[in-house]
Amino acid sequence: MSDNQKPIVEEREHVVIKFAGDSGDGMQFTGIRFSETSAMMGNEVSTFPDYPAEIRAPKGTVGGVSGFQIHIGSSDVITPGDEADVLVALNPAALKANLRWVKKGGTIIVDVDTFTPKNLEKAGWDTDPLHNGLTHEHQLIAAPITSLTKEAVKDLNVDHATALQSRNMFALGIVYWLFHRDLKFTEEYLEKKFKNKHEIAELNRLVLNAGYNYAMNIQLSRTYVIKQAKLEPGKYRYINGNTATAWGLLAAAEKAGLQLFLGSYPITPASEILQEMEARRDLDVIAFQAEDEIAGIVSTIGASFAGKLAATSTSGPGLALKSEALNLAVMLELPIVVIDVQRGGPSTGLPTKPEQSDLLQVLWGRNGESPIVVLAASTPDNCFYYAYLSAKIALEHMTPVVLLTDGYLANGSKPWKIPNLDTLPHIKPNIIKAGELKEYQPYERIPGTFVRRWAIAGTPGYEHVIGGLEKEAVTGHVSYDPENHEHMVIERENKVKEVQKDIPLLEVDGDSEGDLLVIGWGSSYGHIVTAVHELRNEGYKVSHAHFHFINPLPSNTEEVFSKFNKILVAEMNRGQFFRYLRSEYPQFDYRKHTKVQGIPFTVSELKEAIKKNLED
Amino acid sequence: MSDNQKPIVEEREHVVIKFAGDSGDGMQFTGIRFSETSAMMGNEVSTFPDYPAEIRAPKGTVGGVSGFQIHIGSSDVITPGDEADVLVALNPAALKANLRWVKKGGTIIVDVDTFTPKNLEKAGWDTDPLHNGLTHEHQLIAAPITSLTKEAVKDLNVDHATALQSRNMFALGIVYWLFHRDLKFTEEYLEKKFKNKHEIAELNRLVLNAGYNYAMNIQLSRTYVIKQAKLEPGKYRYINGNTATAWGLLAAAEKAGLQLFLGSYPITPASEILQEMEARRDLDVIAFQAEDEIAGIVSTIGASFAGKLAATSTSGPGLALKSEALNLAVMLELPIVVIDVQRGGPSTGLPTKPEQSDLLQVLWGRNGESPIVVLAASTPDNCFYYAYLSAKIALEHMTPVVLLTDGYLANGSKPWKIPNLDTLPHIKPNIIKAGELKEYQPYERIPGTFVRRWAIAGTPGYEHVIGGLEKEAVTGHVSYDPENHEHMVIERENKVKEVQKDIPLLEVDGDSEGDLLVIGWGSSYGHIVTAVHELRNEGYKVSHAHFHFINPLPSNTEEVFSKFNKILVAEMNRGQFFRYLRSEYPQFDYRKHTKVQGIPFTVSELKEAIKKNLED
Amino acid sequence: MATTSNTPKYTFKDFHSGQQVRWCPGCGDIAILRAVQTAFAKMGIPKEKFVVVSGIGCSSRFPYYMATYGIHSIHGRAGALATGIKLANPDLSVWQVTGDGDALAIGGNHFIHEIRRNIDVNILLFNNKIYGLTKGQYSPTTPKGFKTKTSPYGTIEDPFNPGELAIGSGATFFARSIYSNMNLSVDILLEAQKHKGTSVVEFLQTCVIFNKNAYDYLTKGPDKENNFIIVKHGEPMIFGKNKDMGLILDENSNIKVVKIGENGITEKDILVHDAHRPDPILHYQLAALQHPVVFGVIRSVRKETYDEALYRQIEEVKQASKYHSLEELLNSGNTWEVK
Amino acid sequence: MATTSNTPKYTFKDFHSGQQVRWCPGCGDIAILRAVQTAFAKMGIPKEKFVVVSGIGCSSRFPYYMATYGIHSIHGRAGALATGIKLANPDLSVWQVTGDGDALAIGGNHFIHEIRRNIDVNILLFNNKIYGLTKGQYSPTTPKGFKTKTSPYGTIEDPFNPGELAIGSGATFFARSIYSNMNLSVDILLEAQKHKGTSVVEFLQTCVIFNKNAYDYLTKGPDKENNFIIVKHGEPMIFGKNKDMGLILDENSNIKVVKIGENGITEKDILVHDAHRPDPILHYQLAALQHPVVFGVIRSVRKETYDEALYRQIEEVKQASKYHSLEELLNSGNTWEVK
Ligand SMILES: Cc1ncc(C[n+]2csc(CCOP(=O)(O)OP(=O)(O)O)c2C)c(N)n1
Ligand SMILES: Cc1ncc(C[n+]2csc(CCOP(=O)(O)OP(=O)(O)O)c2C)c(N)n1
Ligand code: SF4
Ligand code: SF4
Ligand SMILES: [Mg+2]
Ligand SMILES: [Mg+2]
Repeated sequence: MSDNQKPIVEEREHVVIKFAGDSGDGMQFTGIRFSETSAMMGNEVSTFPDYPAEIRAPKGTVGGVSGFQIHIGSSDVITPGDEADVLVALNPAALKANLRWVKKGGTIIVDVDTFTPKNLEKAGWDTDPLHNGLTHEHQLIAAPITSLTKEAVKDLNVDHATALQSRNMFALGIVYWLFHRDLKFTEEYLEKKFKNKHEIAELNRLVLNAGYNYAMNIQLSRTYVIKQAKLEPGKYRYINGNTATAWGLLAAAEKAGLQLFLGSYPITPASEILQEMEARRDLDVIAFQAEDEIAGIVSTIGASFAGKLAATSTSGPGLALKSEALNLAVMLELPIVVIDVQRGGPSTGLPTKPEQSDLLQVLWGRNGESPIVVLAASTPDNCFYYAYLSAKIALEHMTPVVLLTDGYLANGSKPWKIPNLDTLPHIKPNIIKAGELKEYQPYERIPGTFVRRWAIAGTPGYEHVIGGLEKEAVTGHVSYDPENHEHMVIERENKVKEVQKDIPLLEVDGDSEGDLLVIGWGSSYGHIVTAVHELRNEGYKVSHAHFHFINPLPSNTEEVFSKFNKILVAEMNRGQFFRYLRSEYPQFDYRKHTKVQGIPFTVSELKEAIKKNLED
Repeated sequence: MSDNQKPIVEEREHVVIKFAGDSGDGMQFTGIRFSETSAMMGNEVSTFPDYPAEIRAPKGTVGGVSGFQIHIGSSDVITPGDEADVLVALNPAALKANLRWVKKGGTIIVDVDTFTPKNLEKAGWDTDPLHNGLTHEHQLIAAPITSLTKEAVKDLNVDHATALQSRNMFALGIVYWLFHRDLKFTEEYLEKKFKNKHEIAELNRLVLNAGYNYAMNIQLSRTYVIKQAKLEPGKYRYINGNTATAWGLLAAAEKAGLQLFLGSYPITPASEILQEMEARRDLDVIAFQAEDEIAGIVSTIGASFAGKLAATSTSGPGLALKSEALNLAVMLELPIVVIDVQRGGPSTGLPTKPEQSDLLQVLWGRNGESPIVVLAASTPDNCFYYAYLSAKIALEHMTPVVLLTDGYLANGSKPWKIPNLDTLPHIKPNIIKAGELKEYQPYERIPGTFVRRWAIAGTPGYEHVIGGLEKEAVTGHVSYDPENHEHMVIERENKVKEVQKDIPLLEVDGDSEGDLLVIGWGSSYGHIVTAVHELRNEGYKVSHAHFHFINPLPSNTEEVFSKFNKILVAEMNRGQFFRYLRSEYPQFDYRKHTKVQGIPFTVSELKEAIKKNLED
Repeated sequence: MATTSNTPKYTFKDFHSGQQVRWCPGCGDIAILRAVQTAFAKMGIPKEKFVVVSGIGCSSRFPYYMATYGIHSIHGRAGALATGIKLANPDLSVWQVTGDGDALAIGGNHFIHEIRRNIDVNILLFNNKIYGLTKGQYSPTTPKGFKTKTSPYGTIEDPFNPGELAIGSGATFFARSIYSNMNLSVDILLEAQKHKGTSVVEFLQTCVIFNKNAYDYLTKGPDKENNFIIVKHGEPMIFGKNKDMGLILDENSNIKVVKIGENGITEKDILVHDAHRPDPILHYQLAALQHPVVFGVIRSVRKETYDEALYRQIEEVKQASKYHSLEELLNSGNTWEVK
Repeated sequence: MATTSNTPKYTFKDFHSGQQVRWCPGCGDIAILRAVQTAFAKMGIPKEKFVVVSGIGCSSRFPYYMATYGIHSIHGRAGALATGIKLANPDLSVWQVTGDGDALAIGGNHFIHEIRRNIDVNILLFNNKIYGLTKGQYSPTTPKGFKTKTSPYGTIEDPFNPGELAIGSGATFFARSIYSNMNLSVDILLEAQKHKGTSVVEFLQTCVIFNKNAYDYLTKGPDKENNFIIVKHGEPMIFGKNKDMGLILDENSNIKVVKIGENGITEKDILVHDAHRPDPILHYQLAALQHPVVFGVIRSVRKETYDEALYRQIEEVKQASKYHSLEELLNSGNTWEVK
């Protein structure tokens, strides 16, 4: 650190910051404050929290570290970033867990007070890293955060423990100074949040400012400014994937003129969807916490029969349990939406980590020929849109629809331009009103779409019984007739195929022909886009197409593929979409890049993989 | 019918006979007697029963008809046959239901007493078929079976209803005469079966002889002799697929030196496996009827942990329910055998009808990357062998194995040469005995096979805990480490791949290269073999390969395929194996012939399909 | 649910679906079907408001024969289905038909939770003590020692008593009838409909094929009336072919059968049935009684139902809420303008 | 299972697995772990005979901390797993650790069937009245009106009482303890082990994060001893910080709290606890009691277990059987020779 010198102000397009500390240190809270301030100051932002699997993992150990990563920039911020420019580590364990992810030359802020021999041992450091070369590669800010925090609040009447709980605010203050951020947004937030606990608000405010002032005083060698992003004008808010999913369903219910029903059982990382829906009694939502996943989906089927927009939410193990009943919905041809927030498998696997390994289960994990519609969201905010579309397709095509998201989307958040509900596509559920028809035939299909009509229980004149046995075409009576069975199997298949007409074409990002097309689906979107853009900037010829519609596939898929020599499918599993595509269009030269580590791709590994495939 | 003339005695290689009547008419019993007599007289036999879906479907209606079809011949009897040479129809409904399946020129035997206007109406005949051209195309034997049966037993002291219950014996007598069969086997059987009900034995014997004599007296224009088959010498018995499956597991337990455990829940068409196991308390089997399918498989996992050869049996909907727990077994790497007796889907579908549509569910219907071993039996009797092999692979490779059969195999039966247990391959479960190792590491793998060792609960010194969370390699401790996860995912995959070394190569029936290779798996075996043989006899160049090992595929699969221009996959679904093969080896020109009607292929439709594919 | 005054007048025939009944001749299900159709006709509820759901089993074919809305679903799940329908539209009259296997084996969990939550659904449990549809395996109500297809040497487990299980799960209504008593069945069905909350009605139902003698002691022979009692709220618990037997509580609080006129016992000593007492102990004992078997409405107490509470809470929350539209929700919290 | 005389002498430390305990500091699970380890050490059973299984939940991490055989399985299925292990090898001492969500929400069906069958397994139900692991949603034992992550306006359903549900399912053993009472817990665990048949032990367990005040009335404050009673077989049911309160049955056969010395009540009037009486009524009432909460072994009656019956039947059938080997079976029935 050089004295008596104005710091260099680096102008940057992108910066990645990671806050890390013990689970109890408030890192999530800190991270969200920083993200909000940045968004409000006009940056693009993408974030990702990273919790330990235990509720309260042992303090001071690497297993107990909780982190929050934020990527801010002026454009193209679609991933939370690979490596951090700035790491805040509130104890030795946090440093241990995250050091390998800090860029060479990046800034590391530590609470030097916590680097006691005992803590170093708990964290698994053999020697004190602060005295051991860290400063050669990084800008180290070894701040006595604990003691300065105590100092800052000594005039307030708060106990020791409470005072120390605001250490995160000190760190945040340092970072705000480092990035030329305005404190006002956070101060306003604190005031609102603690409006009945004035003392706490004041405490946090004092410590925040102490951190800020500290940073100003120690005369850092380098600070950063990030240009404002060119965001579409409008009103923005933060949203994470689970909330966006829930709200997408709310929007669909409103646009379809139906009440929303959700029948679910809690499971990580999908629980927040149920939680949000339970809270939405204020908007007339019927949310039902069932005794298990089976009751979750079966009650959903019941609600659909009774005329609701009915949905259920879960993760992989829960989806496995729901398969028998999902198949019933296929047979009944009732509209339901199933949200699968994927996590690491098999079995209980890595319950808090993202993975894309439920794809084949969703496509084919049911007895018999059981076609359903499958969609996949790709960013936290577009969960809103794809949840909305899932509901639209279910209601208009009388079919179950599964929407795939994952733990990465569910917990990640993005600034989101609040949509105007009027601009969303119309939803016309296929309901048949009392009196419209002389005679109702439950399995009569509308020509051209294969869709049957929905006579809601309670409608006079359309009394009818449906069930899981094979049904005679048109009448829906039980039928064991061989030809009828085959006919119905094909009609159910055709009905799902027809959905193709309602979904957008596959778009190519980059040249629409060339040597290599990178294919992705789901949450890897941001990483792939970034990798491909960077490579194109570096002069490589590579394009990208991202699938949001898994079944049916967009109608131009084959045509798009045919313009490329090689197709590289990148996914966070062992090649499930790769297998599916190859079974659909075997004629192309597919390659795969896979990763099953419970963590997202990094941009750099993707770039490597792409370059390698361009070469051979 | 020509008078005063000896009947023509037709010498035949093959004849197909179908017995049909009301559910209560004893058609299954009759069919089995005829089959047994034929087998004992030296013919090859293949049979298939065909029940109504209801327990007691309404009498006299087409829905209530119960049938039993038998194919006898001197060689190559591997299907129950497409069309019948002889149909026995005990009432108008039975005729109505089966007439379309009788060969032109075949013989039809009816109980003319039942052709009353009321019965004709119930059966849905507009006019009486007996007076309506039936004799132009067929040899009609319009026997007054009801009245002659009454007449035959009038000296016995039995009531009307009991007397009429033996009408089936009258019909059987006619057929015995028609085929030059010996009555003695059936008479002996009756004596043994009714040894405490002498009256009933006598009743049946009288009626059987009355039918036989009746046929002799009416001087039929044509009778049949079938040459003796050239069966391998040995001791034979009848066996159906479900019994064979159960016994295959019994044999495996014996050869592995382990007790057998079965945890199941009844479901059509798999219930008989559980029933057989419950009866086998006499052979030390622990059979447990659980409260549902989930408890069925989970108790099986428990029994495996406690050191049993543990299995569970079910059908498609039950398999769907088991998927979450099957995935646990994948993660625990414990040996279990899962029997899936497939039936028509989706959902409850066609519960009594065969279909091959659980293939993809079995391969991929679980969350996460969850590889398991999958086998498929192809004839009622080889269910024994494949059940045996399933257990062997499970025990030796520490993996769940799913054996696919279906309703057609389960209920169909074949004469079966009783195996000498000594000649079955050895089974060496991977158990580690007390004292063998200093320290037991549950997830240490044996080099070369990736198999972990099995320390059975109760063994001193190897206490350990396993679970559904991802585990650290070697130690098995819970691990959230990214690289470890990927490592374990790949090790589980490799372990299953290694099974390939223990399974036989794919064999080609016919030339090992050529224009067209027909591919099948499971119960379509007999029909495909027959179709391909007939075509080859007719001069077509076509070969056949049948898969009994679905995952992993035999190691020479790609090589075998590469010798043919076209590959026709025939299966009773919408192309699931086709999809799987294409996703594995996309380079070949696959075609498909599918049927989803809840009934097997016919040889003639297969021949059509093959010829068509040979042409284009 | 609404019973409007201008509901058409029905007879049981109005509830025939026209589908051919596929149960075995003599099956108890047939008689219960008639009882249900008869009762439905008397309820004053418009036909389209009835929803009849079931799982899988012989008994679960029931919805096909009813000219109402209905779903024949999957094995064991009727309870969850009924729950979803009732919560989605409390104005519907929801009837769940289920067998002893469907409700108590695979469906046991939904059964106890539905009862605990007190969902306003009517559960008709057809107890033939066997799996009929799959051709004769034992069920969770099969008596210990009974030989069936899956217990060729006799079962080795004691059965559930559905009444005990239901009350142990918090049942507000439990009644028992038998297929052979049409009047009793109709009366109980009408009571079940009137009861707000989960009504559990156990029907003893004969399976003539796989368990045909199960209920002979209740339906055949000169002494059959000594083997059961029909209880009525407010009336003394007297029974027997001579109406001279009664129930009392002994010194250990156990139910005891006594003879009126013997040992100084008079009618006054006989327990009077109180179906409405909130504490369930005596109802539990009556439901558990093996001899005599107790028929009639054993327990019927009023408690807020889940569906009532749900809609009450939705209303309360809406009143108190900050947001009154989705738009307001979307725009709530921290937002900012980009220009 | 065999308790051999030359079993090593253990201390609770012998049952430490060495894995780091990952529950929150102060979590009730930690105390129960210690109680279980202490009790195991006293049972005289060789270590390798213990199998500890669980489902999923905070409590279900239990097996990892035990130096025995064990499986941490999937959510709700511990009961079926324990059943399979015990049937496969009755010589093992099988312990099932399960939460209120694991046992009574998703696992409800296995729970009631395991109890009905009387499998000789020890079920330790850790009741914190919340889903801990998934961070604070309500469970089937959460009191009505309680606010949680999934009931932001308060739940609208009455909870199960695990004791009532267990006894309604036919339980032969039910006991209750609380995490904070180590001696009581150890005593009950020893009793559970001795009991042949399903032993259901409900542990009131505090979740310091999501439901921290649930049991304050039983563990804190000067009057806490007025809020619970510890019953012992053969002893009068007396409790209270002054040992002057007792339980009697009132004229309606309901349990009533009385004060000794008031209204002429003496110690003699107080009910004496009989854990072994076969009929479950009084046990049911004790288990159901809200005030005082009843701790101790409430019910313990001997009945043939499923595993005993299974092995008994296997022996009987083997004795009587026509076949004594697989070979004989294969060659039974109609066979014929082809030459
Ligand atoms: C998931 C699943 N498991 C098993 C079955 C097979 N099955 C159908 S009905 C039934 C039991 C029927 O018994 P119950 O509910 O008592 O009805 P009943 O036929 O006696 O009226 C079983 C085991 C099934 N259809 N689905
Ligand atoms: C099939 C399935 N559904 C849901 C979950 C999510 N889940 C894990 S534990 C749990 C509840 C835990 O509650 P409880 O059994 O009371 O245990 P506690 O954490 O309170 O000890 C839930 C819902 C899961 N892991 N698997
Ligand atoms: S099998 Fe039994 S329950 Fe089923 S329809 Fe026949 S008599 Fe009724
Ligand atoms: S969350 Fe609750 S139950 Fe789970 S470990 Fe923490 S205190 Fe215990
Ligand atoms: Mg039944
Ligand atoms: Mg809990």
